[in-house]
Amino acid sequence: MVKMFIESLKNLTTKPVTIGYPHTPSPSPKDYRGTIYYQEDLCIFCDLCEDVCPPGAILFEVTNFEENIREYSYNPYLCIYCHACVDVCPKADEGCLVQAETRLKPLGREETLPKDIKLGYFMDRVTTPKHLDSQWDEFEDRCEESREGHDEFKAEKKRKKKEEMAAKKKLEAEVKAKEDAALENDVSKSENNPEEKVDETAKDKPKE
Amino acid sequence: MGNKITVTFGSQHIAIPEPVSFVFETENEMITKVDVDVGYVHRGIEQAAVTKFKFNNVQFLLARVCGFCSITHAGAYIHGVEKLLGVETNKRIDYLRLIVTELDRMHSHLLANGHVAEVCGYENLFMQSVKYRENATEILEAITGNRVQYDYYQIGGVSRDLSAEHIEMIDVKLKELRVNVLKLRDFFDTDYTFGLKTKGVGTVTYEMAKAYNTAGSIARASGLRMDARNEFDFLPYEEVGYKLQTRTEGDVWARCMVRFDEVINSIDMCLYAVNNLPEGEIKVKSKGKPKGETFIRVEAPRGECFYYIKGNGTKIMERVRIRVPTYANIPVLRELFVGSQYSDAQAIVLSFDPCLSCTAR
Amino acid sequence: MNDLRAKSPWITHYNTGGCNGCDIEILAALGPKFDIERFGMLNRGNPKQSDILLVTGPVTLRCRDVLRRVWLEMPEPKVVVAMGSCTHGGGVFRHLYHTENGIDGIVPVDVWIPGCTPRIEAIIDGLIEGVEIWKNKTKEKEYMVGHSEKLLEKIGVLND
Amino acid sequence: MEALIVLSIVLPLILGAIIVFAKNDILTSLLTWMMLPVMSILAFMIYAADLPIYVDTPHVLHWIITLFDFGLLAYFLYLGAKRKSMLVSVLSLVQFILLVTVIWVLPESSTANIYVDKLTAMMYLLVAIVGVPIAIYSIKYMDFDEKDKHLFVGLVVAFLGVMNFAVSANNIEWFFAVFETTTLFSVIFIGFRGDKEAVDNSTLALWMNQIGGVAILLALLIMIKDFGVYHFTDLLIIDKETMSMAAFGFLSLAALIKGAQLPFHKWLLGAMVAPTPVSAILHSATMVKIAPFLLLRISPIIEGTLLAKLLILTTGFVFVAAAIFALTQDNLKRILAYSTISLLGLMMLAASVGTPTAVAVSIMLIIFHGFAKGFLFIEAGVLEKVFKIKYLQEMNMLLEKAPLTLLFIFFAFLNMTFIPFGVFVGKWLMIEEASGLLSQGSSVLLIALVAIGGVFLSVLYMKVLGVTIKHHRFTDIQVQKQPKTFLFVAIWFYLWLLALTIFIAPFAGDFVAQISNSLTGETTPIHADGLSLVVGESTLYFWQILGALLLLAFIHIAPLKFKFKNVDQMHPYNCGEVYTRQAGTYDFLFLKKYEGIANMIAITLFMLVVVLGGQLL
Amino acid sequence: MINPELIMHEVTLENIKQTLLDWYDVDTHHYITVNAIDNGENLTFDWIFSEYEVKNVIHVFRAENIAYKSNIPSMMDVYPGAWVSEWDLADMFNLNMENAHRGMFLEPEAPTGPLLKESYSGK
Amino acid sequence: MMGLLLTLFSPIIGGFIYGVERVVKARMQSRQGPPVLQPFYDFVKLMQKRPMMVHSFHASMGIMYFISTWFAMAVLMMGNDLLIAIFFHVISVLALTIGAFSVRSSYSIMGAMRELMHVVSYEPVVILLAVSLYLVTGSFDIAKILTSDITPIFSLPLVFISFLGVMPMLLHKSPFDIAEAHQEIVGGPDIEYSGPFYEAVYTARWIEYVYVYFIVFLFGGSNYFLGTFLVVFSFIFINAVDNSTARLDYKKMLKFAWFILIPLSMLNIFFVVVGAN
Ligand code: SF4
Ligand code: SF4
Ligand code: SF4
Ligand code: SF4
Ligand code: SF4
Ligand code: SF4
Ligand code: SF4
Ligand code: SF4
Repeated sequence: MVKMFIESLKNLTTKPVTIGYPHTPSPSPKDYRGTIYYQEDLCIFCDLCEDVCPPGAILFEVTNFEENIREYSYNPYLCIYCHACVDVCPKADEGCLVQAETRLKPLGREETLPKDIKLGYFMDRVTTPKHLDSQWDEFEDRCEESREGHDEFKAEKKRKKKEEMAAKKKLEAEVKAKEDAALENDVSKSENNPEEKVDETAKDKPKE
Repeated sequence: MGNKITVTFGSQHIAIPEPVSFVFETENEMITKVDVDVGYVHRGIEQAAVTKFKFNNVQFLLARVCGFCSITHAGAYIHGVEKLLGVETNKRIDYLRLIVTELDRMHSHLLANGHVAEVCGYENLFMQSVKYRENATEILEAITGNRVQYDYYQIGGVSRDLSAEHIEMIDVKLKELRVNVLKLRDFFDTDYTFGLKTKGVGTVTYEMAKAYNTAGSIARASGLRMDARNEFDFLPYEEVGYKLQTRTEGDVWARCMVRFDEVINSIDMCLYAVNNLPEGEIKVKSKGKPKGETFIRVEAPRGECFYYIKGNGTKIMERVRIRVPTYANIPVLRELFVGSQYSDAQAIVLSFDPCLSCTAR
Repeated sequence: MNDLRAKSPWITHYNTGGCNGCDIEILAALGPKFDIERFGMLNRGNPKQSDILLVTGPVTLRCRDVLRRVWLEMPEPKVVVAMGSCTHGGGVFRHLYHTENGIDGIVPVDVWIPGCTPRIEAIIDGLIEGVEIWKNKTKEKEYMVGHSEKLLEKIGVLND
Repeated sequence: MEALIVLSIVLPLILGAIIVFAKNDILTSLLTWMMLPVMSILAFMIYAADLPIYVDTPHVLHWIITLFDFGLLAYFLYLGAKRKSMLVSVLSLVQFILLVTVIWVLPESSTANIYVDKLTAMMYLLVAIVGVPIAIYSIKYMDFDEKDKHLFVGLVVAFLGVMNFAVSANNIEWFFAVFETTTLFSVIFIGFRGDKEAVDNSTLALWMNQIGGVAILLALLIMIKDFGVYHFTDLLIIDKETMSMAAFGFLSLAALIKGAQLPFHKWLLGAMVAPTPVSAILHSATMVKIAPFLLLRISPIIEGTLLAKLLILTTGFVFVAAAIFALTQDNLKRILAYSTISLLGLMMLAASVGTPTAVAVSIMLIIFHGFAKGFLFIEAGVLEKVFKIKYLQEMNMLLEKAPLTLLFIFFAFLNMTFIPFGVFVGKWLMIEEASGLLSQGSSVLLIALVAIGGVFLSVLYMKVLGVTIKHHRFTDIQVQKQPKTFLFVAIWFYLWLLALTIFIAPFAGDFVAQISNSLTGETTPIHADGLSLVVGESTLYFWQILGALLLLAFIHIAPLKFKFKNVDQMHPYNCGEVYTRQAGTYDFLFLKKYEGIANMIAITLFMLVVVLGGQLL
Repeated sequence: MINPELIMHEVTLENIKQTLLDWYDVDTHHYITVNAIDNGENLTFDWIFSEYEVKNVIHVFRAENIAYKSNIPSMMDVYPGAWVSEWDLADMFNLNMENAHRGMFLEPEAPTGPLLKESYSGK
Repeated sequence: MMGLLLTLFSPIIGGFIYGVERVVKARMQSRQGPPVLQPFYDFVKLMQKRPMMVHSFHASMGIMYFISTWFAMAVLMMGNDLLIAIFFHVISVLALTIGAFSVRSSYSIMGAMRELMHVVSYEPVVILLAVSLYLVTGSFDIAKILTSDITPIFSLPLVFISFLGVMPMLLHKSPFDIAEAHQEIVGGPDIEYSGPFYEAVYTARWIEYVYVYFIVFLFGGSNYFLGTFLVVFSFIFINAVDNSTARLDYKKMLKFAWFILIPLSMLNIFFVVVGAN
C-alpha cells in the first residue's frame, strides 16, 4: 500500500509510457506475420497452399475451363496468418507467396476497402463490407463447384479427346485397313480394341 | 427466498473476459450455493482435429484452443507427432522451443496476476503488471512474429531462428523484466489491502489439492509438488536451471506469489538458454505419416496439459484428446465458493486463471 | 456535437468462444503502453452504457443468444467491431459443428479487424474506424420497426 | 374545565363499556366515529384553557382506586396461577406486600390527585387525534376474520380513557394503579387471540411490566420515607441539591421497562401476535408513550445528575442497538417494533438531558412518532388483511399489488427519518443541542450515540422502502380498492403529517416550545420566523423545508404518477443470460449473535441506573 | 523426443472401479483424465494417471471392446474431481455414464456424440 | 450571490474536477489518460444516446438523484446550517437506493444495499465533523465558519484525517468503492441507467465531488489559501490512495469506519473540549 502510494506519486511526476499510436507510428517488428501477398506469374498452381491453409483462406476458382485458368483468391479477414502456406509453397523463395510485415487496415467504411490488386482478389469483388462473410460462403461454394466442374470438364475433355483420338485412330485404322486391305485384304484383325481402351480411361480419370 | 440473492457472474461480465457463467446464491453476500457452466466455448476442436485438418496443420488449430498457451498446445501435439514419426530433434530446437514456452509463461502469469489485482479493485497494480509484461510480449512478437499466436512449433523444428540481435535484445529486455518483476512481486507481497483481500481467501488446502488432483500453480500454491516440467522430459528443463516453486498457504495470494516465483525462474532459464544456445539446424526433416499412439504431458502456464494422440498411418489423425489444467481445476474451484464472500468470488475465480476455451475446447 | 460525441466511445467486450488471444490483447490495449482511454474509451462491461460492442470469437452455439441480447441491450447509436479472424466466418474454427461461423449472421457488424491475433495497433485502428462510423449514426433504430416488443420477447430479452 | 377533564377520562371508558355490552355494529361504529370530534374538541378545549389545572377528587375515589389495585393484583395472581407462571405470581405477591406497606405508611396529602398541564393536554390531543382513528380503523379491521369484534373495539376505546387517566395522574399511587391497568389492557390485548403463542407473549408482557410496577412501588416507598410526598407536583418543588435520587432511579426503571428498552423489549415484540390495531395503539399514542412521559415529568428533577447521565447512556445505547437489530428482522411489524424501541430510546434520552430544547425534542418525537407509527401500523394491518403480506420479502412489487398502501407506507417512513419531517427535526435539534452541551464539557458520547443511531434508523428505513419498491415490472399501475374506513384513516394521518410538516416551524416554535417552557420553566430557544424554524443560531429555512418536501413528494408519488413516454424499455442487465433469479435483501443475520452481548450491556446499564444513579451505594 | 514409460493395466468395466479403489493412492498418484477412443465397432477406455515427482511414468488402465451403450461407472467415489472429464466424455460419445449430467458442453441443436466415428464420417 | 453561482456551476466545476482526476489517475498508472474535458464529451455522448430504461420509476429516480444532489449542494452553498446540508445529502442517497432497489437485478440491489452500508460508515463521521466544526468555530453556519478567525484544521487534525478516511466512501473510490465495485457488481446502483438517465447519475456524481471538496475547504476557515491547499492536497491524496489500494468488502469498511474513524473523531473532539475547559 505505502509502496504503491509512493510509486503512484512517482508515476505522476514521470512521463507516461504510452506510445502515441496512431499519431506516432508503431511499426511492426521485422518478420512480423502480416498479410500474404501473391505473384500470379510465378505460381505453378500446385494447390499446395490451398490444401494446407487451416481456415481455407486461400481458394482457387477455375474461371476458364477450356484453358484451365485458375484464379487465386485470398480472404485476409479469414486468414489466421499462420505462415503455413508460405512454408509449403514450392515457389515461395522466388516470391510467389510472401508474408509481409504489414497488416491490413480494418474493414469498415467503404472507402477503406483494400484495393491492392496483389492481395485483394477476393476483396475486389466485394462492394460493401456488410455481408462480406456470406459472400465468402457463396464464393466457397462456387470454388467448390468450379473445382468439380473443372474436374468434370477435364474428364469430359479427356473422354472427348480420347474419343476423337479413337475416332481418328479408327479412321486412320480404317484408312489404313483399307489401304491394308487393299494391300493385304485382312479386315477383321483390329476393330474393337481402341474403343475398349477409351472406356477404361474415361472411367478411371475422374475418380482421381 | 427472501434473504437470498442470486447473482449471475457471467457469461458477459466485465471481470471475466471469457464466457463462463457462475450462478451464485448469496446471503448477505455470503455464497451458499453455486452453479457453474463452463461450456460456452465449446467449438468441437477434438472432432475437427480428426476430420477437417490434416496432421500437419492440426497444430494451427490446436494453438487456437487457447491464446494464453497457444505454444503449449501446439507443442504438446508436435511432441506427440514427432514421437509417432520418430523424429529426433536437436538441442538447438529444444532450446528455442523452451525459450518461447517460458516467455509465454511469463506473459501469461503476469497478466493473470494483474487480472487478479484488477478484480480486487486494484487497478493500478493491474496497470503496472501489464506495463511490465510488455517486455515479454515484445520479445515474443520479435521472435515469432505475433504477440499471442506464435505458431512457432513445426513438426521437426521451429519456424524461425534467433539472430544475434535477437539474443542481445532478449538479454537486455529480460534483465529489465527481472528487475521489474521483483518490484512487482514486492508490491503484491507487501501490499496491506491486497493482502486483506487475498490472504486466507479461497484456500485450497494440501489435502484438497491432492484429493481433487489439481494442477499447476493452484496445486503448487497448496504445497503439492506437481509440475509436468519436473515429471516429464519434453524439453531440457534440468539443463537450464529449472526449480520447482511451491508455497503452502494455498490461498489467492499464494497463487499469485507462486506465479511470480515461476516467472523469475522462467526468466533465469530463458537467460541461460539464450546465452548458451547450442548450434544446429532449426528444422529436422521428417517423413511419413503418424501411426500408433502416445501420451504427452507438458506444463502450460496454468498447469499440466495432457495430450493423447493416436494416428492410423493416414493424413488424418485417429484421436486427439486434450486435457487441460483448468479442466482439472474446475472441481476444486466449485468447492471453494460456498462460505466465501461474493466480493471475493472474482478474486478466487481469477486466481485460478481459468481457461474456459481449453476446458470446453 | 457529433465530433464531441466521438471522443467518448465506451466499450463492452464479449468473447463468443474464441481462443482468448484477442481478449488478452484487449486487456493489453487497456494497459499503459497503448492506453485506449486516450480516445475516451472505457471498458464499461455494461452494454446499457456502451457504444461499441467489441466481439471476439467464432460464436459458439451457446454464446449466440447471449451475444444477441447484449447487442440488443445497447442503446443506439452503436457499432459492432468484430475482432480477429474468428469473428469473420469463424476463422480457424470455420465449419465446426458447434460454431456459427462468425458473428455476421448474428448481429450486424460495422468493422472487421483482421488478424489472429491482431496487433494492438490494429485494435486501435479498428476502434477508431468504428468511432468514425458511429459518429454518423443516429438514434434511429433502423432494424425491427414496429415489432420491437415481440422480437425482444422472442429472443428472450424480455425474460423474467 | 374540571368536568371536561373528567369527561375526557371517563367518556371513553363508558363508551367502551357500552360497545362491549351492546354488541351492535351500528352502535359501535356510531359511537366510535362520534368520539373523534368529541375527543378532539375536548382535548383542544383543555389545551386552550388556562393550564395547569388541578382537579380535586373525592376521597372515596382514592379508596376505590386502592381497592381496584388490590383487585388487579388478585387478578394477576390468579393469572399467574392459571398460567403456571411463578414469576407472575411472585411478582404479584411482592407487589401486594409492597402496596400494603405503601398504604400503611401513606401520609395524608392535600395536593390534588389529578393534574393537567400542557404536557398532559398534549397527550390528550395525541390520544384524540391519533388514538381515536385507530379505534375507528379497528372496527373495519376486525371484520376480517377476527372474532370478538365488539369486545375488541370496546377495549380499544376504553384503553384511550385509561391512557388519558395515566397522563393526568398526579398521585403516584394512582399512577401506579393506571400503570398496572395499562399492563392489564396490554395483557388482554396481547392474549386476545387466545392461542398458545398469544398467551405466552401476554404472560411475558405481564411479568415484565410487573417489574415496572414493583419499581414504582419501591420508588413510592422511598419517596414517602425520604420526602414524605407522593405527588409529581410536590416532588418538583423539593430542593434539588439535597435530594436523594433513589426514588427516581426506580421510577426511571419503570419508565425504561414500559418503554420496552433492551432487554425488556421482548414484551413489545411479543405484542405483535395481537391484532394489528393493538400494535398501532400501543406504539403510537398510548402505553409506551407513558415511558417518555414519566421521564419528562421527572426530568426537571434529574437534570444534570448522575442518574440523568446514566439514563442518557442507557437509552442512547438502546437507540443504537435496537436500530441495529431492526436490520436483522424480516417481519414488517417487528421492524416497526424495533424502530419504536429505538426511537423511544431517543425520546427518553432527550427527556433525560432535560434542557429546554431537549425536552422540546422529546415532545416533538412523541408527537411525530405517534403519528407516523400509528400510520405505519395501520398500513401494516391493511397489508396483512387486504393483501396478505406480513414479511419483508413478500413486500416485493408492492407497487403493483398495493400502490396506494405503498404510497402511505412510503410517506410514513419518510416521516420517520427524512428532512424536513418532525422526527428528523427532533434528531437535528438534538444534535444541535448536544453540540451546545459539548462546549460546556458534557459527554462526547451523547453526540456520537445520537448521530449513529439516527444513521442506522435512516438506513433501516431506506432498506425497508427499497424492499417495498423492489422488483417493479413494466406494467401499468392500477389502484386497488380498499375499504373506505382504511382509506379515511390513512388520509387522516397523511394530511395531519403533511400539515404539521409544512407548518413545522410555527408548530415547533409555538406549540412544542410552549410545552417545553412550561415543563422546564425556562425559555426554549426555538421560535418560528415566518415559516422558517430558528433554533439558536441555526435556521431551517422554509425554502429548504419546501424543497425537501417537494423532492420527497416527487420521490414517493413518482411511482404512481410519473411516466416517460417514447422511451424504450429493456429488461435489467443479466450478463446476457435469461436465468430467473431471486433477489432478496441482506438480512444481517450475523448480527444476531451480538444480541446477547447487547442485552448484557443493557442489563448492566440498568443496574447502574438503579444502583449508581439512585445512589443506593 | 519424448519417451513416456507407459505402464498398462488391463481392466474391464466391471472391475475398473474396484481396481482403482485398490490401486489409487491419493498421496502418490495423480489422476489425469479418462479417455475414450472409438475404434469403429467399439470403444476403448483409458483411465490415465501419473505419479508425483516420478519421471516419465504414465499409468494407463485400459478397458477394451466396450460396446457403445454400456453403462460406464463413475469414479467420483475414488477421486471426487472426476466429474468434469466423465461428463465431457458422456457428451462427446453419447455414453451411458453414471451420474453424468448431459449438456455440459453440447447445445441441444448440436449433433449427439460428435466424437463417435459414425457421427463424423458421414454415414 | 457567490453561493448561488457556485451552486449553478457546480456540475461544471465537478465535471472539471472529474476530468482532472481521470488524467491524474491515468498518470499515476503511467498512462497518458484522456483529455481533461473528457467528462463533458461523455456528457454530450450520453445526451445523444437513445433513451432506454427499465421502467419509468427507475428512470425518474435517476433524475431525482441528480436533482436532490444539486439541491443538497444548494443547501450547502446558500443555507447556513452545515448539519442540514449533510442531511439533505441523505435524500439523494434515498433516491439512488430506491431507484436501484426497484429493478429486478441482483447487481443493482446489492449495489443499493452496499450504498446503505456506505451511509452507515460515513454519515456518523460527517456528522461528527459538523459538530466538531461547531465546537471550534461556535457555529454550524457555513458563512461563519468561513469567516471565523480560528483555522479548524489546526485544532481538528484528527477529524480531518478521519474525513480523509471517509472521502473514498463518499466518492466511491478504492478501497471503498464497494457500492460501485465495477468488477463485482458492474457499477451497482448505476448499472441499469443508460443514455440520458445515466447522464443524470453521472453528473450527480460530479456534484458530489464539489460537495465533498467544499467540506474539505471548510477546514481552512477564513484562510482561503489554506483551504485551497487542503483541497488540492486531499485531491492528490485520495487519488493516490485510490491507486494504491484494493477494494475491501463492506464489513471491513464498516469496521474501519466504526472502530478507527469514529473513535478518532471523538478523540479529537474530546481533546478540544478538554483543552477549552
Ligand atoms: S497464412 Fe495461414 S491462414 Fe493465411 S493463407 Fe496462409 S495458410 Fe492460410
Ligand atoms: S503453393 Fe505456391 S505455387 Fe503452389 S499454388 Fe500456392 S502459391 Fe502457387
Ligand atoms: S480490466 Fe480486466 S476485468 Fe476489467 S474489463 Fe478489462 S479485462 Fe475485464
Ligand atoms: S489451460 Fe489450456 S487454454 Fe489455458 S493456457 Fe493452458 S493450455 Fe492454454
Ligand atoms: S486457459 Fe484460457 S487463456 Fe489459456 S488456453 Fe485456455 S482459454 Fe486460452
Ligand atoms: S479476449 Fe477473449 S479470452 Fe481474453 S478475456 Fe476477453 S473473452 Fe476472454
Ligand atoms: S482471431 Fe485468432 S487470436 Fe483471435 S480469438 Fe480467434 S483464434 Fe484467437
Ligand atoms: S471500477 Fe469500473 S468505473 Fe471504476 S475505474 Fe474500474 S472500470 Fe472504471
